[in-house]
Amino acid sequence: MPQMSMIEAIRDAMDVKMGQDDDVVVYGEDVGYFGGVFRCTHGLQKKYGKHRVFDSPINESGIVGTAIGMGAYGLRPCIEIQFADYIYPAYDQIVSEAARLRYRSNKDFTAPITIRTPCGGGIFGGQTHSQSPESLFTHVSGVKTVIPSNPYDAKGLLIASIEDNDPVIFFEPKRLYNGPFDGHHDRPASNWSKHPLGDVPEGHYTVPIGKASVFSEGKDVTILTYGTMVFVAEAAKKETGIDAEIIDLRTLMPLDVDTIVESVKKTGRCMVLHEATLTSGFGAELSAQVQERCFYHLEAPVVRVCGFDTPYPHAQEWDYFPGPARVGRELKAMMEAV
Amino acid sequence: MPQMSMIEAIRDAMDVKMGQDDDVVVYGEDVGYFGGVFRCTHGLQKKYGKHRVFDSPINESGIVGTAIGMGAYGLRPCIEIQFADYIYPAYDQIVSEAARLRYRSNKDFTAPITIRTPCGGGIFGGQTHSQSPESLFTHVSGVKTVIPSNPYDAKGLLIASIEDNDPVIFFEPKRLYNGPFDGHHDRPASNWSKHPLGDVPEGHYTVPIGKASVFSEGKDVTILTYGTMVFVAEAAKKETGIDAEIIDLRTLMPLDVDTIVESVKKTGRCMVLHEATLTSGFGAELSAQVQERCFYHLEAPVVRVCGFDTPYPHAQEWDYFPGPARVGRELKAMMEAV
Amino acid sequence: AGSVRRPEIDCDAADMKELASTMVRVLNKDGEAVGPWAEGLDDDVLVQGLKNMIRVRAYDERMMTLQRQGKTSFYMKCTGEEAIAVGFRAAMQQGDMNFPTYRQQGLLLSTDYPVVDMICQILSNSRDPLKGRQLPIMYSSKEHGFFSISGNLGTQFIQAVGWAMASAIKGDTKIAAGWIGDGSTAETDFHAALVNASVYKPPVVLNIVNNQWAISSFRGIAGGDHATFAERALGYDFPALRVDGNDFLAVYAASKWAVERARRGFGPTLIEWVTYRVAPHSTSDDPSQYRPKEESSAWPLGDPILRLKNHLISRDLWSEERQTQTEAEYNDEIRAATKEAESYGVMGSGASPKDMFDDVYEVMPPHLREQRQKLGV
Amino acid sequence: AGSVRRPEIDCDAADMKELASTMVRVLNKDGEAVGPWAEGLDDDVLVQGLKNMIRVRAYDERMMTLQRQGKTSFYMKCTGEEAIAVGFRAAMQQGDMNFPTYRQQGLLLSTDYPVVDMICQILSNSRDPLKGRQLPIMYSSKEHGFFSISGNLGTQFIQAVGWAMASAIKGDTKIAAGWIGDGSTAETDFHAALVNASVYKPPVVLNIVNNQWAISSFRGIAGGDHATFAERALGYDFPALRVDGNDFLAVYAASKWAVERARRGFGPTLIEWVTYRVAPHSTSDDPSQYRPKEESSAWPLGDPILRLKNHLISRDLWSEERQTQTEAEYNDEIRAATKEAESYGVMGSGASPKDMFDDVYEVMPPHLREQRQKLGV
Amino acid sequence: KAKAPWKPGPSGAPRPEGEKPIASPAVRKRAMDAGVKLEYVYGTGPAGRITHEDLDDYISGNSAPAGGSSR
Ligand SMILES: Cc1ncc(C[n+]2csc(CCOP(=O)(O)OP(=O)(O)O)c2C)c(N)n1
Ligand SMILES: Cc1ncc(C[n+]2csc(CCOP(=O)(O)OP(=O)(O)O)c2C)c(N)n1
Ligand SMILES: [Mg+2]
Ligand SMILES: [Mg+2]
Ligand SMILES: [Mg+2]
Repeated sequence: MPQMSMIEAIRDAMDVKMGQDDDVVVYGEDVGYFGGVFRCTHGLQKKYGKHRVFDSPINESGIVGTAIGMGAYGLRPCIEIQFADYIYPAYDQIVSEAARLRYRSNKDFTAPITIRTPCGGGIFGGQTHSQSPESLFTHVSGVKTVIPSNPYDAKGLLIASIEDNDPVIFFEPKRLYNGPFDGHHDRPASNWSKHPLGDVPEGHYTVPIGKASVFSEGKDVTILTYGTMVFVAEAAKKETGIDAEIIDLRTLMPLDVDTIVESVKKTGRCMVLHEATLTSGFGAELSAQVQERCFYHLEAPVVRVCGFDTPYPHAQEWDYFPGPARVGRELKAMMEAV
Repeated sequence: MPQMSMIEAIRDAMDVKMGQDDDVVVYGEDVGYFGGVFRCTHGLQKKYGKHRVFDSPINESGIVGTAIGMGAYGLRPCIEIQFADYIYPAYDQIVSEAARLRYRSNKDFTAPITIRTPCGGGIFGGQTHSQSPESLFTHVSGVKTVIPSNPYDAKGLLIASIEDNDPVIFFEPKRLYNGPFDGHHDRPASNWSKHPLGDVPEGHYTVPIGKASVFSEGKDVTILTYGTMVFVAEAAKKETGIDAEIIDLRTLMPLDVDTIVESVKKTGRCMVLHEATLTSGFGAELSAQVQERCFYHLEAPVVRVCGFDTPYPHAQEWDYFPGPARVGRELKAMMEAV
Repeated sequence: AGSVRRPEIDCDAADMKELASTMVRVLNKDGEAVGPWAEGLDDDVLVQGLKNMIRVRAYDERMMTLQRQGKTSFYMKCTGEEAIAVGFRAAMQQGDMNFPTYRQQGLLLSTDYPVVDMICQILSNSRDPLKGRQLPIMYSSKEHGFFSISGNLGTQFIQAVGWAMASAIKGDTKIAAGWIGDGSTAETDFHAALVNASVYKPPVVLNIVNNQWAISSFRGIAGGDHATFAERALGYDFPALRVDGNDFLAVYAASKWAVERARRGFGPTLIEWVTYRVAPHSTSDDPSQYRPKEESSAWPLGDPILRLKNHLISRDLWSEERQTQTEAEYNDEIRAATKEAESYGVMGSGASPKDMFDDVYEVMPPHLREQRQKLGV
Repeated sequence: AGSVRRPEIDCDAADMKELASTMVRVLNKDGEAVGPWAEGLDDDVLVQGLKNMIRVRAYDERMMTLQRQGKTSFYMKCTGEEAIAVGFRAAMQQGDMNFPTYRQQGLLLSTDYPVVDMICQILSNSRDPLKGRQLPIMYSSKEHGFFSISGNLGTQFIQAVGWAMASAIKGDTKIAAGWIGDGSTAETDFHAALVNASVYKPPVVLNIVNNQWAISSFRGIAGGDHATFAERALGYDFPALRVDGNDFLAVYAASKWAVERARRGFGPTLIEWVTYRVAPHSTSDDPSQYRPKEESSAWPLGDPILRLKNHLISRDLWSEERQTQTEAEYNDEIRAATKEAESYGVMGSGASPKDMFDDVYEVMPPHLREQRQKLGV
Repeated sequence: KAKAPWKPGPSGAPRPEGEKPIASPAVRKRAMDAGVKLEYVYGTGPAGRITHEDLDDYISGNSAPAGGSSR
């Protein structure tokens, strides 16, 4: 099986879908000739032509707005917002238009668009190249929110997103583009070519939207997480020796409640882990749901380990980032709770 | 003491501040000559002149963007977004600019602006005149979020917001503009002139940002709520006879954790009640915090009663709205939980 | 009237800049059709246009009555602006797509879209094609080339550009039309539309309906006092026309030009339709608070129905009797349709809470199923 | 050069439209200053301008070295564009405010802002005036008329308009200057700025630095291939100038005109500075992937430093020796400053985690205090 | 003073052998403060949940005895 980085897997997903379906078009800032600042669309314009893969003006509202129009026409745009930090100018088009279109028109019109965007920190990008705004979308009825943590899922989920008839916000944890990252920024980076999840089948396959995966089984505590933090959780598990069950949510909306509930009822403890700012982050929703659904099984409070309620600072990036040390400390503390 | 509607109290707050401080300016769509579609700025242009109270182009991003520039110059703009549903075009200016300015410039520049905007349903306004997007702001580090439920608080909080040196999003529950609303839309509307909270002192006073108020004491269950739902909670309390302690949060960010914790520790039960869409609504944050801080005092799961995860429908408005019947049902159910 | 030249259909934007500053007008003071834009206008289209305008006005009046009777919460009239939507629609073909604002009911009323359905939407009743989910007047009909109206201003101008890009990508000949009000040109998505139209040159006509007012704000608050709105296109390398929107012949002629230009692959056109909002902004509005009463009764630019009627009568294509008769016919049609529509309920009665949960997504996700079940519907 | 007229300072926008399409240039091929824009330029300003440009270039080169040495993660050069920021700053006064992009280091380097502080910001060290919170090069100095740079493109164009509105509201004579790149004119806030500038006519100069590229996208992707960016103002009733941004004399002359116009209350001006991005977009960029190498080595429009130098030498205001000496002086200055700055730490060393929690709000709210305490800092 | 394990009774659904006790955090806290291990407490609530009354019964010795004859 071919070994791919997440960048290659994402590119391959678009390649597969463009090959299968003439209605799939790909565009965004620097996406066409250059192939994207992270190279995710490299080579696609050459292969599919300038009509199907092209550069956009620096106008995020226009990127999404045109995609909605194209979707209404019958295309399936897969568009890129260069950084998730720059999705806000398009927020109105996403919230007021893409998300509402099917509902308000009683299915007369739909917006089957996929919005790819790199998220998360860990590349020393400062406040405006590091954000994780996923909870700003999970609150919006009508959009789906997906965030893969590895090449295999990335390809399968991206194909599923493009095929999905609802708008999907597809977050790509940029720290994982080239390799899994355990949160130890001071150690040598590793590479997807040496990881089993870098095995990516050729051709078409999907990973279903709305299904979490049990990344690592365990019985002491459930860690609900996604994206970059999956590997940080794994590192903390190893370092503390606490037998955590790590659930990679993969899709935040719709959420795979069954997998979560089953695990928490088994372990009786739950940590919610994400890189985004704590307050009103998606962890709040997870914590609320866990206590609603598993209340009588909880042996300790659901703990949230998250980014701090500050902008993502540049020099203090690794203080902000919830790394394995912080996660490990919290894990230990919650195991001591009785 | 003068009796004021919420509209009058809000207007009076601006009047008081404009009279005291030449740096306060007021503008927005239809705000100047006409005095606002809800008449909140009626008469201010006449009193303070076109340079301090004026009409804006229909460009929400520009309304906030110019306010940030004015704030950097040294003014204190108090601006209006005609409906909270139309704040999204300004979302980037709020999130990326107003919220970050003090931090990223190490206090060299600040954005002491107040953004007033009517929120909530109950006026048969359909999907785009009914939204409650507060949790999209509580996730944003650097802005404060305020939402009064009555004329007294509205005036005191608006004055405090204008005086605050940080950007404040000031939500005005439009269903309460003219009178308290218990959620029974089929009964005659009542009027602030007959309500003690319609007693509004003349001149300057503030209600502190960051302090909740215990709207109604009780010992069986704590209801955390704000805005329109305060009176719905009160109605459900009366109708069920359940001795609920109703906390009007008034400020969502920063949150008055102490008042919440004290109450929940006393009652052992907690309902979170808001009109906004459930998933990733501010109720998620409240629920998460309550179980983090009061876990061992909880006799039953924290329950969220919220708007459904759909757009705000027009004809089904009163099915969507979490009225006293639904709140009452949930209250009874949670009192039965053991 | 008649003084503005009519450029070739493939004229370079750079070679017709003055058309953004002048005004295309066909009917002169005596109701005669003059000048280059008067050529090649089909008489049948003009007569049908008059009828459609009469129909629109009958509809507006009737819906106002419904609102006054408390049978709907909300309505918005287009009085005085009828020529624009009706005339533009006459230049379009089946398959083309409009991205309208709330004041373009004329687009739909110029087609065979069932007027009963329109009224049912306004009444949010059991036959409302949008199941009560949308504010009255926010129609949607893909089949009739009428994109779902949004409550958010400006957003759809760029969507029209995207739809047209899609048509071009697929090698299709369908065109899109974007619609926006003078006040809403200030919205940032107006710029998104112009930039993308400039870069990709898709087959789209971008219509600005300049009715001088945006609720209480005069056009100057959108920057349209000394510059024209059509001039906004000058920096974007595609042509603009400025047209008397109360002159049906001018509307139809300019629409034909721009639609044909788009369809033949010569790219976008921006059109500023100069008109006047005679009615209040909506049934929630009271213009006496912000504009002199005389202004609207003076009816700047004249009543488009009267102007077309006089022209057609002067050419013996119409008569006072046909006018009276047509008005009566449409009044009857709309009255009957209203009666039928009311039989399915008024003011939201008949809308089902169950419908509230459908179509948020294509397939209802578990959390919505759970919420619906809990509500017991 | 010299062929474009210089309108009166209060010229009506409508009467100078062609200046949006032509190009103001003062230096001819022989390095002589010609035409109406050449008049009244102070020789001292020109000499100081040359020095400042040399300083900027020395700074850029040195910072690139720092980045290559791994002492900072990121840098952005303005090579070839030095004349614009330096020339514009020369026309401003103390108290005026710039809302710059990341390629306007020349604005700050033309003032007495301590260069050591600039470098400390780039190194995110213990003396970083922004406490390590911002990406390198995102300086801020209120005192020096340099608004905090944002990573989000376009947002500050409208803020500049707001600042200028405030100045007008207070009856002040200070002016604001907005800055934006050619690619970023596509952002919707560009339109917000133009609309608000049009409506309120505040004292602001809106600068578009058209360096032909936006990362990998040629200006055409922003709609600037057939129309000029200056022409964007034509629909907004305020004047635009299009200027050779590599001609320091033209830059200074045009800046003076627009700044004076604003200060005297005649309202905003849009200026398109035509230049060329010689350098890669940033240290994270590799332009060989998207543009021919020859293009940048051909240095379209010429090296602004060389052009000004030759002009000054031809007028005996400068010499090759002074050039060499000045280059050496600034290299020394910057080298020494760098050395000092490095002594406070490199690549974020010296930044304190405690500073992460401060200044999110004026007063730290309880939840942040709690978070900080939990982190133990 | 540990008591013998509980045995399912008629009022609560059976809690399988070896599965963790279920109880509200408030009950857990009381049990903890009283030094009672919930594993040994019989639950009469929904799905065998341990209620405050169950805990009272356990502490006062009224609950099902070891070996579990009927209550
Ligand atoms: C984004 C947004 N902002 C504000 C409003 C409120 N609003 C509704 S209509 C209107 C005026 C629009 O004026 P114009 O564009 O001239 O259209 P007209 O009503 O004259 O047809 C306003 C401000 C809105 N619907 N959406
Ligand atoms: C809102 C937003 N979208 C995208 C980006 C990513 N980005 C940074 S610089 C840049 C190119 C800007 O080009 P231009 O405006 O021409 O300025 P130049 O770099 O040429 O000076 C892009 C796309 C951003 N910073 N902000
Ligand atoms: Mg304030
Ligand atoms: Mg209008
Ligand atoms: Mg550029």
